[in-house]
Amino acid sequence: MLDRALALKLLGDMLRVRRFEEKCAELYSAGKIRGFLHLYIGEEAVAAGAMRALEPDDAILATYREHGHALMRGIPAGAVMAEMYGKVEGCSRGRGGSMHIFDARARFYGGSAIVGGGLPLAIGFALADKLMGRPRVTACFFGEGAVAEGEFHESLNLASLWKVPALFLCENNLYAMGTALQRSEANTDLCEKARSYKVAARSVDGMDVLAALDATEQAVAEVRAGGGPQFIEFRTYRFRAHSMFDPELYRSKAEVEQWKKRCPIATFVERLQSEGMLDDARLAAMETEVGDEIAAAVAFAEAGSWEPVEQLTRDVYTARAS
Amino acid sequence: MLDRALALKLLGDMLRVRRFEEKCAELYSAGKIRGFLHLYIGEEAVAAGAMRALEPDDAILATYREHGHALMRGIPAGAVMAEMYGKVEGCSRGRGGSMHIFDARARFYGGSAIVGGGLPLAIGFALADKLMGRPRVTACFFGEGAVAEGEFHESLNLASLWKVPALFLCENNLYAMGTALQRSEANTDLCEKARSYKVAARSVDGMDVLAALDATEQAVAEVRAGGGPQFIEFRTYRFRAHSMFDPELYRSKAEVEQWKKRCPIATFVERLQSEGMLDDARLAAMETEVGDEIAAAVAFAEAGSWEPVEQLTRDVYTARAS
Amino acid sequence: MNDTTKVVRTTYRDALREALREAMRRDGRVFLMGEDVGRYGGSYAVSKGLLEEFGEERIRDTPLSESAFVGAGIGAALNGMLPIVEVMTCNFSLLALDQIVNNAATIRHMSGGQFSIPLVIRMATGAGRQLAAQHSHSFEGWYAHIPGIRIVTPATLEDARGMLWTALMDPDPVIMFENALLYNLEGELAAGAGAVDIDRAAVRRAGADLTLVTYGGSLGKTSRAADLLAEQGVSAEVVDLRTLRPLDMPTVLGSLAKTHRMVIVDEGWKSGSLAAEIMARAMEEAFFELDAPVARVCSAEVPIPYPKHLEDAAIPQVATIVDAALRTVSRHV
Amino acid sequence: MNDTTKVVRTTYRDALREALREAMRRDGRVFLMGEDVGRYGGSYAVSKGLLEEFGEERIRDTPLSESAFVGAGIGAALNGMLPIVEVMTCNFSLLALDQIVNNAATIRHMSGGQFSIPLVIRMATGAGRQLAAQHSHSFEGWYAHIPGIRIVTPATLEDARGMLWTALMDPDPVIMFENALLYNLEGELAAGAGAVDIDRAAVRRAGADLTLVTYGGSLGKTSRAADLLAEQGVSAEVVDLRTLRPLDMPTVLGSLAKTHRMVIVDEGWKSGSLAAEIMARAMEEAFFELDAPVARVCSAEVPIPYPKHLEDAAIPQVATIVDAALRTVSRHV
Ligand SMILES: Cc1ncc(C[n+]2csc(CCOP(=O)(O)OP(=O)(O)O)c2C)c(N)n1
Ligand SMILES: Cc1ncc(C[n+]2csc(CCOP(=O)(O)OP(=O)(O)O)c2C)c(N)n1
Ligand SMILES: [Mg+2]
Ligand SMILES: [Mg+2]
Repeated sequence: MLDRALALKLLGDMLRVRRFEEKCAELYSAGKIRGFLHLYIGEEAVAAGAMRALEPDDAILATYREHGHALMRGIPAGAVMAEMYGKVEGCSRGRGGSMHIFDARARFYGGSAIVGGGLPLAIGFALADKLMGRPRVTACFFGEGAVAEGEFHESLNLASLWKVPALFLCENNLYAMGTALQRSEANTDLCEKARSYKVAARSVDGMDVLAALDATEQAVAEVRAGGGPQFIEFRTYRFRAHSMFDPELYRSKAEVEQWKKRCPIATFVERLQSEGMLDDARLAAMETEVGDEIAAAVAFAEAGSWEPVEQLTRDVYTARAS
Repeated sequence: MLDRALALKLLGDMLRVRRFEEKCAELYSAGKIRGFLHLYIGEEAVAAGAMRALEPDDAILATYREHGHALMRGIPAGAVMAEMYGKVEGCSRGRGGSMHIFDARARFYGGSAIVGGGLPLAIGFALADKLMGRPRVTACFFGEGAVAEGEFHESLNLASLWKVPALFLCENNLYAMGTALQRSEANTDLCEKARSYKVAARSVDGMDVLAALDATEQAVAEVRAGGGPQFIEFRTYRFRAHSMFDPELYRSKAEVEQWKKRCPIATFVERLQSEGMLDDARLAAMETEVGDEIAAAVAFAEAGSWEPVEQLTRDVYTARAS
Repeated sequence: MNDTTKVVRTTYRDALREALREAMRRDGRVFLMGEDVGRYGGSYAVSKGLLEEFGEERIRDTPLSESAFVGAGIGAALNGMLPIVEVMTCNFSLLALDQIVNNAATIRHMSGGQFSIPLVIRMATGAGRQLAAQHSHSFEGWYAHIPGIRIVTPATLEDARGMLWTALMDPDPVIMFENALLYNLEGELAAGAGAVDIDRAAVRRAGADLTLVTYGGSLGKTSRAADLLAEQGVSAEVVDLRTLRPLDMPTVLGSLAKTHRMVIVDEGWKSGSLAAEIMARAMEEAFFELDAPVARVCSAEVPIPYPKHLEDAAIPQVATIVDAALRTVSRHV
Repeated sequence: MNDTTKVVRTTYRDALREALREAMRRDGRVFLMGEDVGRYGGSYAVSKGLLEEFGEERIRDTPLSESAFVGAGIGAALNGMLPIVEVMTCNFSLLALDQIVNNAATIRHMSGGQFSIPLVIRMATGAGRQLAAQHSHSFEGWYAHIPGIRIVTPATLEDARGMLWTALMDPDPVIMFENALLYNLEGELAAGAGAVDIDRAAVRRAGADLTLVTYGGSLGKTSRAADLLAEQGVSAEVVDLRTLRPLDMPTVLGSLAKTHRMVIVDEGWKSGSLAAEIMARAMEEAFFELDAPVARVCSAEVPIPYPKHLEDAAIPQVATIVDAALRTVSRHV
């Protein structure tokens, strides 16, 4: 039986991310956010489900498409938005921008813009916990495009060989920029690939937040029980362009429309409504709450300050005591 | 039915390599050969079998443990020995030494001392042939240690995705320096790993030259027929240390002795003798012939010349016409 | 017959595309491979339309496997092709550096001169678009440390149009760094523009009081600085290195022999920059020509930050070039 | 209490091992990982015996996966450990360069100073053992281009013994380059030798006529050159940089202010060498102190060849250092 409180939380998570990112797109057009901006719209169920299965002590590593993960991990929307603006009040002091969200308190370790570059780090995180006997999990998100990189191979092998508590969360949205999975992988069965390293693997519908949650909970339990690394493939889709510069020549409008019918938010709303867990008033209230939070985040970012130019070279190295 | 002429050829190949390398070890102690020297002793059946299945037009890429491959590919022993000495008459002009045997005529493209570094090249070689419609095969030798490198992963995927005529020849001698396979691979079934890229794979006894030949012939036939890449695991063993500096702390003498009983040369000699294909006189004649060849090679190398120091920077770039 | 009088308006991006198209048409051994060069049209739209014209065998999308596809380019070049490999940006090229240094740059010498590697690797470089620390490197000067490869840095439409073919005809590997801010550069180009030499630096503007040496994305800023300096009565000669390895020192030193003062503008991080190398060469080869110490304007020693004002502060700007030039002309031995 | 009077005979290799052992004993967060550090005993036998003492969790053999295990070191450091990662030789470190540049060197700044990466990466470097083009690189100067990492190059027994702990206590990533020819270096070391600073260069020999600046594997050759120069009446001061990034320029310039002449000895390839950077700094910061152009003795611009005579010709030698020094003292402004 679906727990109503949990369901509404998951819906709320997804809504926050969706509206936050829609606002980001708007702010990008307005020139407030610059650089590359990669939206997660369409994929919200993955992080919403996965993140709920993790504990505050666990470590998270993500990619450049990580605003949603950051929000759902509990980094305040204002700090994330200020980061997008490049303000000092941003969670990375404004230095990182959209692609480099970091937050020590949330144990959110980026925000990595080198495809596959977070995977080796994840092995080290998990190894440290194992060596120290800490019952933590390291969760590493990455796209299916990263599977072709040597880092994927080396990292999965190491994780398995050393049985470290790492959770590999592969967001398979079928495209790496304009390259479809079948053009990047000779074997498109990603779970089979993971299993070739003797890493337990499961594939799940990434458009279904409950499925995502359930799969992650199971995998986390295995990892925490000391069973070594686990791999989950989330089958999902991004509704928007890869970044703000992408003319989307590589896929058809019809394909996108087809997937949009499976919008993780709309379908979940429908389901909750049909199960009588959600009415229009409640949904409207949620939207209002989210809208308020985002408005406050934007106001926070707008009111933020620019790092003085004199501080440019601060934190390249740790300041010496002497 | 075993063809006697072929069998004697294969035996001769193995003998040449064995005696050549024994001589190298001696010359190393005498200070004539310097740098790193990696002997192939114990593994001769692999290259002897594999090389016979390839045509002159095919391309070969090998590792730093490649003297045997070079000899069996038809590079004159004198040119290989002179290379070990560092003389201009060496097949790489003396510039490469033991780890970097190259020979354009033999289509022998190294001699690569970065583990896994030859694999990406092999994809390009094979792709070129495919694009040009040339019915050639590119054969790439590497050790089981290379399987852990990202280059293995990226290359096998590319080869399979693009169906290029590449032949992956994995010499599994159970150790990468002092690291046993089970300490480097979570999954020690290398064929299963290859198959995870949808590359057809077979495993064969690398101490049996006929098995090595047979497996390679089958694989080459598949590749040449346009079936895309093939992978062969040769289960073999090196009788000597990794290089001349290795105290061999990582394996027991008993294990080495056990494997030596399966010496590819001794067992093949026995078989040929028991099948009446080889008598002591013939074997002695072969040894004499090989001994003469090696003596001539050493004499050739000894008589060779040192490249003038003035030519040090020659061939860093192609000389400009003007 | 090239008509050298008619000119067309074009962009750096289009000039690069024209060069690619010409190379593909001219020689069946040429092919282009890299991430998203085909269906996506190239991450900077340089190869847009080429897939339709040449097909997917020759405009070859690759998986995210920088080491393997760069290595494959080397192998294909060794096996008779003229490959053009696009690494999306130089930031990602570190993943392929082993192949570049240990194979591409090395095989010719190490094999005693038996093999040529007529490979061209193209990559975008440079900061200025608020892409932050992992997407803003300027590695061209760093790559120039490696013997065995040539480094070219087209800064003009002519060079965007002309360097590729020359580089492809070169028997050795050439890496072409395209500053991403230049792709939209617009201007006029001779209708018949074609291959250009890649051996010589170019004096882009003559001057008498000091020499400004630069290349690639900094040429525009340096030229604007020269304009401002002219307004202040300082006549700056602008040298565009064009090729960072091997360096055309005769041209640089020729200019220095005239002006006796020099400032180098280089978007690389200061320590260990290409600018340092040119200063070292000036020290070695023209010390007694110098009327003032050679100065440099480089990037701050910091991973490039995201916010515009910090990014601007991190990399060379017209104002900092002018400052350095004025300080240099005001010093005396 | 350290007994600083008693001395023991030891080698560079043993001093490194002692430093590893001390670090492992001192702090449970320390562990060593790399290819063949355990069962094989380390490819240069540096870690021999440590597996037996500390077990395989803390003396951790890795597969051939440079990118992953270096990245794992970064991750472990971010997660509270003090990892020591051994990359067998710097030649193979190119495979891990993305992790080093884009993660280790960058995360602190890019995250606004939230995270420290107290990681030490050790690697062997240098030519001289006839290992040819793919095993003879000297990349330490090249690495020194990267902001965010520290580069140390122990050249003495004291530094082999003492730099590791200081580096581990440093909150930022430190790469330690061990010239492979030094492992067998024998000499006396204070019995109680321990941690040493890694911020300052050291004047290894005082002199008046010129400054010889060097580091790592070239210190011995440079010192021998100074001996020969002394026989010829030239008094050379020898500065051992010790740390290549950040450079301790005050020490270098202090020596230069005394001698007014300088030669830099650096096994890196000449173009874009660390030596170039020091020449640039001299140009910028001490131009008017110079009585002669600063000179450098670097490696020839060539993949290092196998034969001894060619290898010798490719890298700095005592005779070439003496030559450069004599030329430098004979020049006048
Ligand atoms: C090593 C590397 N190569 C190329 C890029 C450029 N790039 C950025 S995102 C991307 C696609 C990645 O696809 P995927 O891993 O599936 O993640 P998605 O964007 O679909 O979430 C590419 C090619 C990069 N950032 N890093
Ligand atoms: C990238 C890289 N890392 C490390 C080394 C050092 N090294 C040389 S050979 C070797 C072992 C390779 O083992 P394997 O691939 O099984 O080949 P084998 O020596 O057994 O023939 C190692 C670690 C290297 N040459 N290249
Ligand atoms: Mg994707
Ligand atoms: Mg092996």
